[in-house]
Order: sequence, then structure tokens, then C-alpha cells
Amino acid sequence: MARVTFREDRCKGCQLCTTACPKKIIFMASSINEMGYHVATVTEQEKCTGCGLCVIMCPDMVIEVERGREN
Amino acid sequence: MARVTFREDRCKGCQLCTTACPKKIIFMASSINEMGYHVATVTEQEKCTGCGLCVIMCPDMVIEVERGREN
Amino acid sequence: MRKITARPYSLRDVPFHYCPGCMHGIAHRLVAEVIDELGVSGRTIGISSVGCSVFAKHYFNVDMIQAAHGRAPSIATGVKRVLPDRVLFTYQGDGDLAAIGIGDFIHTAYRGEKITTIFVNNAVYGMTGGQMAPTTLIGQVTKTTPFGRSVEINGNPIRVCELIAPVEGVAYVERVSLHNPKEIIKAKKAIKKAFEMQLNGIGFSLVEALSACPTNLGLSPLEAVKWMEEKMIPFYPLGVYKSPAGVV
Amino acid sequence: MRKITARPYSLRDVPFHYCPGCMHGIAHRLVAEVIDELGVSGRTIGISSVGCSVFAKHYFNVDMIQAAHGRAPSIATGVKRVLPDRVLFTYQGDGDLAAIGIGDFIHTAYRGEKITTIFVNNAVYGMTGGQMAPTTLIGQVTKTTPFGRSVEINGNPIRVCELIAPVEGVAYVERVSLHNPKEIIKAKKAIKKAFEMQLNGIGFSLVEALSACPTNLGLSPLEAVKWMEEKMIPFYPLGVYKSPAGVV
Amino acid sequence: MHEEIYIAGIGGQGALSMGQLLALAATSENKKVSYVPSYGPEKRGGFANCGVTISDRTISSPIISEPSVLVVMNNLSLKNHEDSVIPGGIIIVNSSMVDLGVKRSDVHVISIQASEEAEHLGDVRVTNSVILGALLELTGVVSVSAVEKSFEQILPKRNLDMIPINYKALEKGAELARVLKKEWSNLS
Amino acid sequence: MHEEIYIAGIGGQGALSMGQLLALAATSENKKVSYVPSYGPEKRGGFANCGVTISDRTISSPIISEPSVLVVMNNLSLKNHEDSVIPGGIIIVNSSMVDLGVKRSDVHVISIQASEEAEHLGDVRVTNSVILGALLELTGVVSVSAVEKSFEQILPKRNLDMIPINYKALEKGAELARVLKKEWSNLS
Amino acid sequence: MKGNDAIGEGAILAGCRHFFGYPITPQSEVTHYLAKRLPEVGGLFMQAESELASINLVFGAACAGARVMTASSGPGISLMQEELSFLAGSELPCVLVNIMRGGPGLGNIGPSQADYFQATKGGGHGDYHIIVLAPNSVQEILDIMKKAFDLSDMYRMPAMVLADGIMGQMMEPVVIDEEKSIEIPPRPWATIGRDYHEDRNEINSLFVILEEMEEVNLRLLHKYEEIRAKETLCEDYMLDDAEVALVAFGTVSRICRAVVDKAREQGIRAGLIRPITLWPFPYDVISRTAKSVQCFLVVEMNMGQMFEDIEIGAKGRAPVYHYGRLGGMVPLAKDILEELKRVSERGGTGR
Amino acid sequence: MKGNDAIGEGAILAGCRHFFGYPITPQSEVTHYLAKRLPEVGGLFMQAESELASINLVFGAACAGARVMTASSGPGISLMQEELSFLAGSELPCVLVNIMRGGPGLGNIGPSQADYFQATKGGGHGDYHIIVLAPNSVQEILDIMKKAFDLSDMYRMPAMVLADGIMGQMMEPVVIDEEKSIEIPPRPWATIGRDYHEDRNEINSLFVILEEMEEVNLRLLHKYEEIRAKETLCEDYMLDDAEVALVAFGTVSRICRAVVDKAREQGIRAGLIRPITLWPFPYDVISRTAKSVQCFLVVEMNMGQMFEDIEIGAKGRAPVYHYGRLGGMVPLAKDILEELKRVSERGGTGR
Ligand SMILES: Cc1ncc(C[n+]2csc(CCOP(=O)(O)OP(=O)(O)O)c2C)c(N)n1
Ligand SMILES: Cc1ncc(C[n+]2csc(CCOP(=O)(O)OP(=O)(O)O)c2C)c(N)n1
Ligand code: SF4
Ligand code: SF4
Ligand code: SF4
Ligand code: SF4
Ligand code: SF4
Ligand code: SF4
Ligand SMILES: [Mg+2]
Ligand SMILES: [Mg+2]
Repeated sequence: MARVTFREDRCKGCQLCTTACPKKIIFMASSINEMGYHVATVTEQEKCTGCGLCVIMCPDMVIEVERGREN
Repeated sequence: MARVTFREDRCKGCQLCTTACPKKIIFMASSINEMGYHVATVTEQEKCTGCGLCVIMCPDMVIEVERGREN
Repeated sequence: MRKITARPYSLRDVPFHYCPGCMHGIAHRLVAEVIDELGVSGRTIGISSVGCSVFAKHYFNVDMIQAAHGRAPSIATGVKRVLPDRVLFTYQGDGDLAAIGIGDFIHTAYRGEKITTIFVNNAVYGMTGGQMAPTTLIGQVTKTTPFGRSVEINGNPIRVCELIAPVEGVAYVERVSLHNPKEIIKAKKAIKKAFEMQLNGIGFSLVEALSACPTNLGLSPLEAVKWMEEKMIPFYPLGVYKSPAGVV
Repeated sequence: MRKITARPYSLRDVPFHYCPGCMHGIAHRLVAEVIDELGVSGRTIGISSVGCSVFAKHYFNVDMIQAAHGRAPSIATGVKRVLPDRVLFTYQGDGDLAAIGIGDFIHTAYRGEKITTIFVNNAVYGMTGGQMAPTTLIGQVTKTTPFGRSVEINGNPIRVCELIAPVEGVAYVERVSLHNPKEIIKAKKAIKKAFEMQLNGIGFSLVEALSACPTNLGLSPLEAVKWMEEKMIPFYPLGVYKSPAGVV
Repeated sequence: MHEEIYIAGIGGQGALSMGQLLALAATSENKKVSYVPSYGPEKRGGFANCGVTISDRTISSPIISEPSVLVVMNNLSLKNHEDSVIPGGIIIVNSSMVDLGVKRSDVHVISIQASEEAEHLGDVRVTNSVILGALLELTGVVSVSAVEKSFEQILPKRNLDMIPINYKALEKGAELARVLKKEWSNLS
Repeated sequence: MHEEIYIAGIGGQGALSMGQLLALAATSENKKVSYVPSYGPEKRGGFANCGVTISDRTISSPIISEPSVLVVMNNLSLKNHEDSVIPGGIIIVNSSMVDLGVKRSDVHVISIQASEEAEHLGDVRVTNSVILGALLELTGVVSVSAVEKSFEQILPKRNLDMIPINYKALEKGAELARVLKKEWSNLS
Repeated sequence: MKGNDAIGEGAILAGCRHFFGYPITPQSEVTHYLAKRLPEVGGLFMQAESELASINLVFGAACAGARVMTASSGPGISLMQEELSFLAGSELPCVLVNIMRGGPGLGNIGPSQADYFQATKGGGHGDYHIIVLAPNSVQEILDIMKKAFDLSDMYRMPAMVLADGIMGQMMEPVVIDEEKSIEIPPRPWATIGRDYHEDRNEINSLFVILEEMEEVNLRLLHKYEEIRAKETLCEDYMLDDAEVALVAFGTVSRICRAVVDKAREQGIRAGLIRPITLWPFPYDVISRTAKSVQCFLVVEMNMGQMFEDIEIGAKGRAPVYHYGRLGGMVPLAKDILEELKRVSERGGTGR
Repeated sequence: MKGNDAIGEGAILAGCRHFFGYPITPQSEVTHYLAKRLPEVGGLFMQAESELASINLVFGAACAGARVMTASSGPGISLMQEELSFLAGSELPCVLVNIMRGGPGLGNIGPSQADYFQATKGGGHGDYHIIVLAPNSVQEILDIMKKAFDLSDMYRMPAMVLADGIMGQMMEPVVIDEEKSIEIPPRPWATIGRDYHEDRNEINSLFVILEEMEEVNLRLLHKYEEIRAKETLCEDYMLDDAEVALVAFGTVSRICRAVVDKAREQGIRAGLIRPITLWPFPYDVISRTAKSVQCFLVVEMNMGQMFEDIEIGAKGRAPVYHYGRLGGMVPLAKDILEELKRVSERGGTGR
């Protein structure tokens, strides 16, 4: 039970999160943000374990992870 | 057969040569030179072995040592 | 759902101006988290140096001072000597600390100044557009070593941890890397340890964080990570170089 | 009778202005003798630094340059890079080399610059009248440590040989003392070795010569020698710290 | 002949290389020329402008504050620089990137969907050449052939194969400009 | 009262402490005073001079170039400074150290074998006090008692037992000066 | 009291409790004095490894809100130029003392006034000024130290006391007014930790946006204009009916005062202008005087530095002459008097 | 060719084969160019660990008889001030380039002329000067580098080329006269080892005997006077019948030239004086012009620095006005024209 969200306007498309994710579920979207970068995203949300490694890796604090019971 | 001589005008009376001499034959004279220093001197010339340690020690290159046959 | 991640309080909520994949942002976050965890945000003063991290002064939510190039350790000392109960850190690049600032750095270390230095080594001058740093590797091409750094002309890279660890007055020295989550977690522990040394009045503490400057390496961020693994880390071994138990 | 002593050719026949018992004169003579023995007098350029030995420029019978305080290694490098076949030495005091000039010194060492540094450590600032030097011992009273040097305020003395020996680019490091004939003889050998490292293009070489400043210690020259034996040498162990075979 | 051309955009859009092409071409024609770039402080995404003065006579100031020709590649640049153009001057707008309108009525305005045109030609990277083609057609400040030669000097080796498509883009821009020029003369 | 006193010797002779004694004494008498030392560049054996101005009125320049009283303690100092004394001024010579004669005829000259006198008193180190005693007698620039008090301030603790002999030296100097003064008045 | 001691004691009386410095003749005695005295009053004396470090330690202490100072001489002050520009740009208060010596280069330790340009025009980069005060007696040294700290605080910028070895060595009696309580103004801008003040403080001299930097510069400019209007200090002597105005500062002004006395004795109507603040410079006094005198004679221990400021002030209304001694030499009263006679004869016939 | 490249190429054409420097924007491109080019011509490019080291490496290379240079910008040049005084005192030739940026402090990288005082009055200690040249076109940059080396050699003193980021970034066509053979004068004084010259050489700036130091200073003074007499360079434009004289150097002089054109179009008789050597400064031209114009308008990218030299030169004969932009901002032609109109109306009615 984990959810990962991306603050898209801050993403610089560096892709570091993509290799950090042990589940390899982060991909670069084809859409670009205001700064002109392709943003990181997750489609298979359900595979996310909430390990937070992507958060640790992201230099721009784009990523947030929530975990636990849905309330 | 050795002779030690002092270039008195250069002596600063530091006494370092007196302890350097293994024969302990160097003493400070009571006379003072132009700079106002008591100068180092040797009275018992004959005891000098010509080892040159005083020369090595003297910071002001006051001392000269000659050795060998008188010619 | 419980948020398991949160922006540290000691970091202001403004976007970093750093290039994509630049690890200055990671280092900033770690320092801020440590300050939060130690509960010293309100009595911490940070010194930002000249280099890309010049903007650190803008990002940390603590009192900040902008130093001249290389002078952060002396300025931190000036503050600390007036306010000994405050927490001081300098945040410096390799050019700043190991080139122009090596004198300030070494004397601060010898004095055992109770401050913490975060030293971000990216093996190049980032801000000025990619010139050789004292930590640039042999053979590495930069704007001022267009034919690759040569020992002949430029000498050997400076390994800062190795140089400073034996110095009395230095309490803690560790080299970490920011190129993957595992190392980042270690990096944070090192930074915490370094701040604790200061809080406990033991002495000067230094954390060298290896980092990449993809822009000036001319590599993508992922390529830069690989470069770090293959080239940089072998030359700059990670680990604790000094801790109060003795030189490790 | 055969004169077994002679003023070296590389030393001009003028009286030293140094104080009675000051060992700068001994160091000058040794350097000059080595230059003579190596037959490089005509292609040697010496850099005198700011300190009592500022007058070295006047005493050596080779081309001489008067550097600004602490900058001798950079100036020597500047000459050497233009004229690689010349023999360069710097003659520096502890304030000059280890305080204001530590940056120039360390970077010159890291570059492995093929020059020789004669470092006369008398644990005090002689020329300016007896202030604390980076090498002043803990507890030692000077004009700027009237209550004795304290680790708290001034930090630990810098042991230059220990600091620099591990550095790549450094070929030869030895600490000698000038307080008695036996050690002076060793000192000369060390200086010769250091110059040979340069002549053979191996790298940077350093001889640290412990010396006394009776004037500013407030001691007679003989008392100063005793002070060296009892206080200084125990803190600054004599010996070879690096030679091409490796760090000793 | 004396033309003061100011090209304004953001980093990465190629304003600077457009200016350099013009300057090189003018040099090869033995004209007096000066080129002065200016950047914003941001590492990325900041403004990147340049001014190119091409003249028959000695150039007094290389700093252009009142251009005779303004090229704008984004909204902000239009807003910032619109007022500076001399009356009777030309504003060339890449309308693929700019959706603001030009307010001035005392200048000639050329709006070209340059990016789209470039994509039609097969590579969006030749956007600037489309604009350049129009500029040359309108001002005649240097010859097309001089600019063509300059491409060889300025393009990195690995992109030399881009030369033909750039030529085409110049052509295309000129064509579009010719149409608009006719409209102007019809109007006036 | 306005007296400009210049004391010239070489390092170690005590010219500077003589000046400081005078300055301290004058301060204690609420007179205006200034004291300016100057040394040669040599570490040892270089010149060590000082100028002391003592006055009832505000002192313009503390730098003395034309002293009213000159004290010389070695030959070179006499040679260098003899000409600077104002006409009618006083030159005090420690003739134990100076064998040159004073050439000026428009000044009062006092020659004292001060070192010998000091040795007679039992300590050559009080040479300067002999000279000082003469100076006080001749000029009255400060009172003898003010100088005596100053000794306590200036002497290092371990030398406080030197005070009585210094007093005697002052006395001796004054005595010698009185004799010479009488000679002058006889002459003139 | 000795001038060098007066510097130290004056600082302590002004509430300064932190000194960072590096020895250099003829300034070292200031450090010796403070090394002893500061611990006695609970302060900190710390010797740095260089002047570069000294001024940065000062920078840090100033950030922390301390009244802080350093002292040096020519070569050392030169090494501080980058940081002086930073201190000015960051608007930090602190006090520097420069006991000038003969230059250029290593020069010698003789007295000199050859650092006038460096001090008053700004030896560092960029548009900035520091307040420069030139005392001419031991009492004034003592008092001016407080003035320097006060001005520095009020305007948040470095202040420098400029003197020479003669001033430092000179002994003159002084009156110490222990009563005067020290009021150190609050420093809401100091970086002493967020808990200790409102908001968050940043000390900075980097302004990447040109317009912002221009605004900062304009703010500095206005500050400088305010100081010019309010804080200029100048003393004159016998100026009212003077035909020749001597102009001199520091040590030399004392000699010139004696020259005026002598000249008057000889019937020459000489007067003296002594700028006390060298920046801001008393141009007004010069301009006013230029209308009434036949000419100026500027006397300095340099090649003619303040001279230029007199030329600016005189606006061509009266010719300006220079008499200087160089390399550690002190101009003698009698030589100045000679020169004074010479120029007063040439009078208004131009430079 | 780009201005920054012209600096490098100009140096190479002048026979310079040694560069020691440290990166700083907006100067770094000079180092990039030379890092590539110097090895191609058998020279040495060496990055130092700081500007302090750079200038001392330059010092050493100059001692060894090389034509040698460094380049930097504000903060870096400030760090070199001690050594500049030493170079001047030791009478060593070398060339420095200062690509000025906005200050004070860290400032920004915009163009600026705020280091005028530092360059021309001497930011280091003691009485000394360096030659200061201010080109205003890429061709002139190229040529002036040689001039700088030649003057520096001839007078054995440092020469500085003063420019800004606009000059550095600017591209203009240039003509390179490869033919001109380089004549580097002999250096009998260089410390290249006793075997390689007569006697024994000593490079020194320490003179403990005051009289000796004064002699050295006088020698320098005479040298400086000779340079003032012989080497002053200044250009004027439309000055003959001008009622208002604009005065500007470097980048700004180009803008002012355009302003003159525009003013003339509008019937205003404007002219331009462009000092090329900032030290020695062309006071004569200013003095002469002051007789014929109604007023001066000095335009600078600073708070008014060259302005003071114009005041000195004008001697009050014509009022001197200042128009400046600060902190990296460039004055616009139309704003200068406005100001020109304003002051030409106020005309001779004083500052
Ligand atoms: C005195 C001075 N010299 C040079 C510079 C130019 N400068 C700015 S940042 C920098 C190098 C920064 O490199 P580093 O410390 O490695 O930081 P990075 O940008 O790589 O993080 C230099 C040389 C300056 N600002 N001041
Ligand atoms: C920039 C600068 N700072 C300070 C000085 C003053 N100064 C001259 S010698 C010296 C210290 C010399 O000490 P050291 O190097 O130990 O030599 P020593 O006299 O003891 O042989 C200092 C601080 C100076 N000349 N230049
Ligand atoms: S929290 Fe873990 S699993 Fe989920 S996206 Fe991030 S790295 Fe992948
Ligand atoms: S690491 Fe952060 S900035 Fe980089 S791509 Fe992932 S989310 Fe974006
Ligand atoms: S040569 Fe040897 S024995 Fe003779 S005096 Fe010297 S030290 Fe003594
Ligand atoms: S060591 Fe030399 S200077 Fe010292 S006393 Fe002996 S002879 Fe004299
Ligand atoms: S230039 Fe390099 S160090 Fe600077 S922000 Fe970009 S990636 Fe980071
Ligand atoms: S002061 Fe000390 S170091 Fe200097 S000459 Fe005298 S004894 Fe030697
Ligand atoms: Mg870096
Ligand atoms: Mg020493």
C-alpha cells in the first residue's frame, strides 16, 4: 500500500530516480513541463513498495511517497 | 698538527663553538670586538685536533682550521 | 496514508537552480535533514561558498552567510569564536576548498575549530563552466585541460580526506558518495556524525561527498553516475578516515 | 698546513646580520656548500622569503629573488616553468611557509614541482619580534601568546614534514636540526639529497631544519640549544619522512 | 547600408548562433560588423540575446538599444523589446513560440510559424534558418550565399549533413517574407 | 617653557629609556609632552634616537628637527646631529663614548665622562642618569623629584634596588653641570 | 601613552572585544598590546595565519554581531582588498587599522602615507568606499577608535584608521574618559541563528540580477552621499587670513602646524588645513579656501596622493603645489618652510 | 574574432608564451582559448590554485625573463594587489588583463567599469603605478596586447588591459599582421642563473635604509613622469567645435560615439574624448578641451571614478557632469542623449 507522487513542475528529467527504483516502475513521460523537461512518472503505482529510494535519489525533491492504510 | 684561527671581527660571542669543541679548548676572551662582543679564542692551540667541529657549529663563519705538515 | 517523506524544515521550499541530475540538491537535503533531526535549526549558521552552491545561502532555512571564494572556514571560525554555542557549517566545492581555500581549510583544521565542513567534490569547477579542479582526475578533459589533465603540468589530484585526517584537531573525516540511494543513506549518517562531533565539542569535522557535474562532464546524469562509479570512486575511496577512536 | 675549511664559493664574503647564535647562518652555509659540491652555482636561482632570512638574497652568491611573504614556492615554480634546466631553491621560515604560505607550499608539493625547499623552523616569528608561529609549541610564551600558546585558542602546532610526506609529487622530506655538529653534518647530507632529487627530476623536496631564535626565546644561544633538545626535538622528531623508496 | 539587428530568445533556442551566422557572413562580404551577446544569470532557461550591427561605415556602438530589426522567439522577449524598435523598423516573430500580438503600429511585423515550417521541412532544428531566410529577404543585409557559406564554418563537423536542409529553410523563410512584403506594399 | 630635547645613541645605550623618563616626569607635572623614538634598520648596533618635547603650550610638531637640547652618546650621533641644534642651544656629550669635538661655537657644550662617573658610583648602568641629572640642572625642564618618581614606573621590578644609585647619579650629573654652568657665566 | 597602545585601548573603550590579526612591523605592537589586554576584559585575541584569514575572521565575527577589528600595514592591507570589497558589499561594520610603512613591495618599516589612494579610492574591486580617519595625536587616536566603531556601525561599512609608525611609537599624555558608556547599536541583520531574531538573515554580496545589483549600488551610493554630507571632519589652523594654505594629514600635519608658527614668526601668512576624515574628503573646505588663498602647498609622505583631492577641491581657483618625502623619510619643518617660501613667491602663477 | 580570443591571440602575437591564471567569469574564456592555443605554439598554459598563486607564478616567470601574463576579474584582481605592488617595486614587466564585472563583493558577471580606481590609482600599498590600457574594439584589443607587453618591457613595470564582459564577448572582424616581427628587448637584469649573464642578479623590493628607499622611489617617480610625458594615448571624435564633450572609455566610448552622431543629427554640437591609456591619464587633452567646451559629461559604468580625473584635468574651467549605470547595467544611447541635452542646457552653471 504505497503511493508515489511527482511534483511535476520541479522535475528536471534527470532520470536518476528511474535507476534508483528497485521495482523499475519509474519512467520518463513524453510530456514536458514548463521548464521544458520530460517529467518522471509512474504508471504501475500498485507495484510501488513505498521504499522511498526514489525520494532519496531525487536531487530536486520532486517525489513524495505515502504508505500505510488508506484512510 | 692543527691550527684554529678566529676572524675576530665577525665573532658574535654566541659561545656555540665552545660546546662544539670535543677538546673544550675554546673560551670567550675578555676583550670585545668592534661590534661589542666578547670573542671566542683558543689558548691551548696544541690540544686542537683539527676536527673542525667548531667550524661546523659557528653560525658566522668565524673559525678556520688548518691541518697537516707545517710547510 | 502516511507521508513517509517530507521536505525538511531547514530547507526552504524553493526550486533549486541546479542542472538536471546535479547532486548539490541531494547534499542540501541531507544537511537540512540532519539539522532538523538534531533540533538545531534555530541556532545554526551556514556559510555558503563560491561555486554552484553559492545559492545554498538561498536554500537553507537557517541564517546564512555568503563567503568569498575559499574563505568559508575562516568566516565560520569568526562566527564561532563570537558565538561558541552556535552550530556552524561550511558548504564548499572542490575548487573552493582545495584550490584557493586550502590555506583557510588547513589552518581551521589544525586549530580544531568546532565547525563542520560539507565538501562537495565533483572533480571540476562547475559554476565557471568546467575548468580543472584540484580534484580533477588525471587524463580528465576540462576547459583548461583540453588535452586531459597531466601530472607533468598540473600535478596530482588532491585527496582531501587523506591529507587532513592525520591532523590533530580534526575529529571526524569521512568520504561518501551521492551516486545511489545506498550511498546517500550512508552519506547522511556521516553528516550527522560530523555535526555531532561539533555539538560535543570534539573538534573539526569534514564530510567529503563525491558528486557529479553532468553539465561539465558533457554526460547525461545517468552516464555521470557511471563515470563516478568507474573513474571517480576508485581514485577517491569511500570510508571513514578519522573518528575519535583514531585514524581509521 | 692545509686549510680544511673554506667559505663556500656560493656564499658571499659579507658578515651576516643575524643575532648571535642564530642558526640561519649555519643553514646558509650548508646550502652554499651543497650548491658548490653539486657544481650548480651558476645555474641556481634562490628565492628568499620574508622573515629574518629575507637577507639571504644578499648572502648567496647565486641569482636571488626576494619573494613576498609566503609566496616563494610559487615564484620558484614560475622560474622553473620558464627555465626547466635551472636549479631552484626556496629558503623559508616557519611563519612564511606554514602560516601565510601554506597554500602555495601545498600546491607546489602536489604539483611535484622540481624545486627544493629549505625550511628553517625556529618555532617563532623572528623578524617581527617574537610572535607565535604555526610551529610554536603548546605553552610557549610569545608576544602574541603572552599566557602561553593554548590548543583552545591557537590550535596545534603544524608538523610540516608529517603533513606533506604522504603527498604524491613529493620526492624527499627530512627533518634535521642545527643544534650541534653531529646534526649539522646530517643536515648537510639531507640538503644534498634534496637538491639531487631536483637534479634527477624526481619531484619536490623539502628539508626542515630545526633552529633556534635565542633573541625571541629570551635565552642565551647555549640555553636555546638546550631548549631545542628538551622541548623542540621531542615534538618534532628528526629523520627521513619520505624518500623515493616510499614514505619512511 | 546600416542595420542593427537584435535577436531575443531564451537559452537553447539558437538566437546566438543566428547572430553569429549573420556576423560571419557580413565579415566575408567585407562589411563592418559587430556582434554582442548577452545572457541572463540563470544557468538554463534564462534569456539569451544578441545584437548584430552590419554596416558600410565604421560602427559607432556595438550595443544596440534601438534596433532596426528585432527578432523575437518567445513572449517575454517581445514584451521586453517591442518598444525599442525604431519607427519604420521590422519585428520578426516566430509565432510558433509567441502568442502575444505586436502592439506597435509604426513598425513592419512579420509573423512566421517558423517551427512548424521547419518541422514540415523535416527537422525542427532549422527553425532559425527559416527566420533568417525571412530576415535576409527583408533587409538584404548580407547575401544568402554568404550565409550559406557561413554554415560550413559554424556547424559542428558531425552536423555537416544538416547543410542542405538549412539551405532549404533559408529559401522557405525568404519565400514567406516575399509574400508578406507584397502585402505591405499593397497596404501602404 | 618649551624644550625640544633630542637624544641620540646606538641601541642598548639607553637613549630611549632616558627619553621615556623625561616624558613620564613631564606628564606627572601636567606639562604637555611628546616622545618619538626612531631606530635604524639594523637588528643590533643600529642607531636608537628619540625626541622629547616638553612645553607649557600645545605641542605643534612632535618631530624634532632643530632641538634646543641635544644629547649624544657616540661619535656618529654627534656628527649627524650637531648642526641641527638651534643657536644658543645645549649639546650634552657623554665624552666617555665620544672623542670627536663639537665644532659649533654658538651653542653651549657640556662634556661629561658619564660612564666613568657611573663606574665610580658603582654601576656603569647608571651612566644615563648622570647625563639626565646634568640635563635637568641645565634646563629645569622637569623637577628632579618628578624624574625620581618616574624611575619607579620604568624600572623592571627586579631592578628596583637600583633606584638609590640612580638618584645618586642624577645628583652627580647635576653637580657636574653646576660647575660647568658657572664656567659659562664666567666666560660670557 | 604610546600611540600603538592607544589604538588597542581605544578599541577596548569602544567595546571591541574581538581582534584577529597577523604580525607586521610597524603594526605588531598593537597586537602585542591586545594579546595581553583583551583576555583581561574577557575578550578574544586570535592570531590568524595571514591577513587574508584575519579579515575573513573579522568578516565572520562581524556577521555574528561583534564589534571587531584588525590591524596591519601595507602588504597585509593589500592582501585584504578582496574582502574589503566584500565587507562593503555585504554592508558589514568593522574597523581596520593601517600603520603605513614605506613601499611599494616589501619596502621598509619607515613611516609613510603612501597608502592614501588605496584607503580612500578603494583598493578592491567595484564601487565602494570605506570611512578613513587620520588622527594626529595619541589622544586623538584613542578617541578616534571609538568614532571609527560608531561610524562603522551606524553606516554598516568598514572604517579604517590610517596612521604611521611615528604615530604608533609616539608617547603623549592622554585623558581617558571611562565614564562614557558604550552604546552598541542593535544588529537585527546579524546572522546569529534564527532563534535569536525575527525571520531569517542572510549576509550576501551576490546579486545575479543586474537590476537588483544596480539597486544595491544605488543604495550604497546614497549612503555614501549621506556620509559625505554629515561626517566630513576637518581642522584648520590660522586659516582665516592665510595667503598660503598648507594641507597635510596625520603625522605631517603636526609638523606643518609648527611650520605655520615659524612662517608667521617670519611674517608669512601661512595656514593649515588638516583633513581628519580622508574619506569622506573635505572638498568644501578646500573649495572655500581656494577663494581666499594664493596657493596650496600639500605636504605628504608620498608622491602626491591627497594632492589630487586638493586639485579636485581647488577647482583651478588657486594653484596646488606638492612637497613630498618618500620611502619612509619624514619631511623636516625647515624644508617645508623653504618650500612654503618658494611657492608663496610663485603664488598664483599656476602649477 | 571574439574579444576574449583576441586577448589570447594578441598575447601570442606579442610573443607571450606563458600564461598563469585562475578561472573567473567573465574572464574564463581567455583561459580556455589559451589553454588550447599556447601548447600549439610551444608555450605553457598553467592553471594556478588561486589568483594569489597566479600572480606569483607570473612574478617568477618575469624574473626568469619571460613575456608572461595573467587575466582575471574584480575579486581575483583584488587578490593580486599585494603582488602588484611587489612587481612595481621590483620593476618587473608583465601583463594583466582585467575583464571587469559588477561589484562590490561577489557582485555579478555583468559588464562594469568600477575597477577604474583600483587600476589607475593603485589598489596595492605604496607609491606605484601600473600602465592601464582600455581598448574599445576587438581589433584594438588584439593590437593593444602587444602595446601592453612592449610598454611593460620598456619601462619594467606591469601593464594592465582593462575591459569588460561586452568587450570579451563581442565579435568583430580583425586584421592580423603576422608579418610584424616581435622584438623582445634583452633582460640583463633577469635572474636566470649567474652563468647566463654578467655579475649576479638580485630581484628585490626591500630597502631597509630609508635614504636608499627614497632613491628607489624617486627613480620610480621619474620613470612615471617620463611615461606621463611620452605614452599618454587618447582619441577624440568631433571635438573641434564641440560645446559638450562626452568622456568615456572602453565599451561605453563606443556607445558615446553613437550618441555624438545622434546629437549632431539633432543639432547639438557634441564631441567625444576617449582616453586609451587610463594611466597615464590624458589630463592635457581635458585641460585644453575645458577651454573650448561649455561642459563635460563623463559616462561610465560606475559611480564616478574617471570623473575625478576629468575634474582634475578641467581645473574648474568647465563644469563636469557624470552619468553612470551601476551593477552590471549598460548605459543606453538614448539615456545618454537625454542626459547630454540636460547638461548642455545647464551648461556652464557649475556642478
Ligand atoms: C577570487 C575569485 N576567484 C575566482 C572566482 C570564480 N569562481 C567562481 S566559482 C569557482 C569555482 C567553483 O568550483 P567548485 O568550488 O568546485 O564548485 P562547483 O561549482 O564545482 O560546485 C570559481 C573559480 C571567484 N568568484 N572569486
Ligand atoms: C603580507 C605580510 N604580512 C606580514 C609581514 C610581516 N612579517 C615579516 S617576517 C614575518 C614572520 C617571519 O617569521 P618566519 O617565517 O618564521 O621567519 P623567521 O624570522 O622566524 O626566520 C612576518 C609576519 C609581511 N612582511 N608581509
Ligand atoms: S518508493 Fe520505491 S518502489 Fe516506489 S517508486 Fe519509489 S523507488 Fe520505486
Ligand atoms: S530524479 Fe527527480 S528530477 Fe530527476 S527525473 Fe526523477 S523526479 Fe525528475
Ligand atoms: S678543530 Fe676541533 S679540536 Fe680544534 S678547536 Fe675546533 S672543535 Fe676544538
Ligand atoms: S660560534 Fe662563532 S660567533 Fe659564536 S662564539 Fe664561536 S666563533 Fe664566535
Ligand atoms: S554546473 Fe555542474 S555543479 Fe553546477 S549546477 Fe550544473 S551540474 Fe551542478
Ligand atoms: S631574531 Fe631570531 S631568527 Fe632572527 S636573526 Fe635574531 S635569532 Fe635569528
Ligand atoms: Mg567543483
Ligand atoms: Mg620563524
